[in-house]
Amino acid sequence: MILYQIIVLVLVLVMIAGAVAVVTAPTNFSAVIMEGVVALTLALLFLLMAAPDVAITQTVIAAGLSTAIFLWTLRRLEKVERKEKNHE
Amino acid sequence: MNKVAALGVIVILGIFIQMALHDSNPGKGAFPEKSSSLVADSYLTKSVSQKAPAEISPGDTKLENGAANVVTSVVVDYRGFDTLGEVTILFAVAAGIGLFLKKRPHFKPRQPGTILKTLVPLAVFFIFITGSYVFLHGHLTPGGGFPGGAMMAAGVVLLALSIRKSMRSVFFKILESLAGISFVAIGLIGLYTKGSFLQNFLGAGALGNLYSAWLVMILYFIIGIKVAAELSSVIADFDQMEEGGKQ
Amino acid sequence: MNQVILLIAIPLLVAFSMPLTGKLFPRVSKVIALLTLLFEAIWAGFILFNTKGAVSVVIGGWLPPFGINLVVDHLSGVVAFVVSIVVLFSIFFQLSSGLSKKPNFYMLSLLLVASLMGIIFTGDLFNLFVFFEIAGISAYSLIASGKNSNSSNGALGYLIPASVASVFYLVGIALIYSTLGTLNIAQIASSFSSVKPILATFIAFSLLTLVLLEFEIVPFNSWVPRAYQGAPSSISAIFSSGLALASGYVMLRLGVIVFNGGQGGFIRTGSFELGHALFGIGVITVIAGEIAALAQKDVKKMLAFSSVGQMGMVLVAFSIGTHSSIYGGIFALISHSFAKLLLFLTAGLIIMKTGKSKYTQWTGIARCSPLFGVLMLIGSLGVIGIPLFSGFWGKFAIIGSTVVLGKIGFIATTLILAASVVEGFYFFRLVHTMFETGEEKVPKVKANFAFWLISSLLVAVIVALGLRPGIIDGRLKKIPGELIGNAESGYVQAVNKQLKGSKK
Amino acid sequence: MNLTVLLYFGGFSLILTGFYGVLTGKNLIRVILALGIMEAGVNLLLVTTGFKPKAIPPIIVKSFKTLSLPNFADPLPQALVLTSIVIGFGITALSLALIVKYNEENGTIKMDEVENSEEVVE
Repeated sequence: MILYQIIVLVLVLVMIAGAVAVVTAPTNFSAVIMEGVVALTLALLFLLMAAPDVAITQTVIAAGLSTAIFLWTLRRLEKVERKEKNHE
Repeated sequence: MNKVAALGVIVILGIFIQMALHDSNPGKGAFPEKSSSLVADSYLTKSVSQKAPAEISPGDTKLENGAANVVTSVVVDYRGFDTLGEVTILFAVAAGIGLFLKKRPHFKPRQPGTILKTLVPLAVFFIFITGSYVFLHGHLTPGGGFPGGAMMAAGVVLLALSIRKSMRSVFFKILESLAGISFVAIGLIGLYTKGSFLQNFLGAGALGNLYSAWLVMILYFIIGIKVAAELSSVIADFDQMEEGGKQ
Repeated sequence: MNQVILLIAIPLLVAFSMPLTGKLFPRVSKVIALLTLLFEAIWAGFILFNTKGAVSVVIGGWLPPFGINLVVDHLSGVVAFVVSIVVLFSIFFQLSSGLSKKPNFYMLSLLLVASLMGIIFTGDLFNLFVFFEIAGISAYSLIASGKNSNSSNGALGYLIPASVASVFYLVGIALIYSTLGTLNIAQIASSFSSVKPILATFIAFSLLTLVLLEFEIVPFNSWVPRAYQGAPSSISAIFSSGLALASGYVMLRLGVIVFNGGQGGFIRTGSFELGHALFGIGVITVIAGEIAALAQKDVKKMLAFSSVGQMGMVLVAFSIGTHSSIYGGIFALISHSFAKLLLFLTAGLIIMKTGKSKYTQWTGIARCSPLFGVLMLIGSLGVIGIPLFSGFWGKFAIIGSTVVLGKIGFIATTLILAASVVEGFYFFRLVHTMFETGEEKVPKVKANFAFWLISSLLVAVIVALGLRPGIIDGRLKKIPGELIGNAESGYVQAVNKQLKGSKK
Repeated sequence: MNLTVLLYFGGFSLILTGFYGVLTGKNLIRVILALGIMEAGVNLLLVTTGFKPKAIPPIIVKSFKTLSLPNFADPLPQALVLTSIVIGFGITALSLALIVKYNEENGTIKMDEVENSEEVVE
């Protein structure tokens, strides 16, 4: 039981650190990756909290698809920025 | 907003939350000693509208709801109306993106290599099988329509990334539409045969069997298809706008 | 009464089928959408006509605390009817105005009306959240569909605060569930007084943030001007008349029934007088809204800020919480819906035909086409609350109810009268400009049959309500009695009756 | 150590961190990410309301007497969180598409540059 509590404590701390990292990250890309880390940690936490349904959904949707469309958008925006620079 | 001011707002809010959670006044607090839930036990013992049986074991047939996964029974049956709203949200997102984003038709897809061309469809085939397994077994095991549908959508992403062909969102739209119509139609059948919207008109089946909890299974199948189609069509829209940058 | 679910199910069904029909016959699908909205209005009228008192309708066959229920009473019936008419008129205007939109536009308006009906009828807190989200997502997309360069700015400026507010709403739900163990509004209402007071205050604030944001109350209304300006005029009209009405309704429901237990008087949570806070916020909203409207040159923004001021007045009325103030608040909301709808549609048509969005550029428009000037005038009179027009009776009842309150009542009365003067000033400035003779020649503005039909109906309603409020009084007067009962409100009783009548 | 209190603390920390990000963020992508953090925090909070120490997942795999329930976790909050996760994804997808449109219209993904050009009354 002590081990369980320690694991939960560590996960919560990792998650909070990740959240702070998302807010303060230097680039958009690293912020998106940190968001993925937070989502995955949360999924682990859900698994430990006897909520396997939520854990699966969190992994697939919040950690997987969400991060994917963020990266998609970032690439799109970068391309536009690069194009604009070329024009100048 | 100024960083200091924002920090001030956060601190004040934090203090308010701390005071609210550790309120020492008499009354019910946020950390009840005994579980305060009025509803959870009835969900677990399947005794919402009938008396709880003395014992519940897999294989029981006389329960009001035959889903072994209680979360599923809450999502699809007891609170199925929320879930209808939920798929409506994804539908609205897909429709909204289609409404305000301009489509860019002219682009040249890059041709993939042979390895990708042969291996990715195989992988996607397995992803589809897993996804459909997850939502067909939603009433028995963890998972269900949403993650299952999202897995299938992930397969579509993989296809889109590797094959580099413009994705046809028409197919998804039709699938989405059919699934949505059948969801509401099932609700209306419940309304006119049993008296209330989305009511189970198929019986509960045996607890823990694959072919049980008919309504839950059918609805989760529909939800899975609908979520897969909606997410794929959202991704197709994103894919098109991404390609648009290249032209 | 079981059939009330059709108000939500049918637009959803039609919306789901529209990707099919929209691909095959785009024109027909738009007409189908319009017919669905017409059905909504008729059906809501039918429900309202048959309402005798509060009735709870279950969904899925599960009784209230376990399943989700819908509650039909006079309040929800009236609000649903008005909302359905507002959406019908706005979308009819959009469809007939010649600005063609994709089928998706009509699909999203169907989703918007379905979610507004859900917001109005649902008896479950989480379900309310889901419907608020559907309404929000349809609204953001509809705003972004606007042609001007502000539309995505307006949509994002609405999306971000609304999403933050909905996170806090979910915090409120989590705390309510861990404290009381239920999500049913009626059950929460009957046990909310046992929650610890500071916790109760926090819960009330976190739930109300989302509602007040949609209700355009200061300090949560920074989204209003941008969103209204960016959106197509028909959508601005739906916001100001439909969404604001629905969220005002939720405010009344949560405030009077849940946080006050239906006892009447100032809304309170535990020992904290929430009503005083809401009263104060309402007063600030009235002042800020009217001053901002006075400063605006852009007509749509001016109308938006005028809505903000009116909503503040309604909030003041609701927070007082007596019979006559609640009656006055509802009357003011309804008459404001009709008058603002007329103003937005007329202004939208003028902006569309002339391409000029500032009132200073409108010089002489009414010289060429005087009927538009008259329409704007009647709409303005309806909003300001001049006797013989619909807004009067609402303000009259609110002022009448504040008189008994002593000093606070004096502040409220002065404020509402002063706000009316300011409103009168900027509306007459607008109409006066329209009738001035300008140096430039202005093109004649022409409208089609659909517009004349809608506007004449709206004028008829505004004048009829002003001359004879008795038409709707019979039903409106029953509402406060249903909300404020001796021990329990009619709403809570209806749900409890259903529980007792069950076999369990 | 009380696990419930710890999890509440984690949930509220995430919400407040995200809120700080939303308040201070200029870059729209960062604001949406911060919103995602807030949503994650509230999801944790919701699951925590149904959490009991040593709980087992609410799936009936073997028989039990209804008078003495096994220590199941509360299924209702889990069902709500499922809904909430999907809604959060919907909001994210829509806002990203809006950001792309915003970028096309204004040539930037910063919020304040456009905001300054308009009178916004708080």
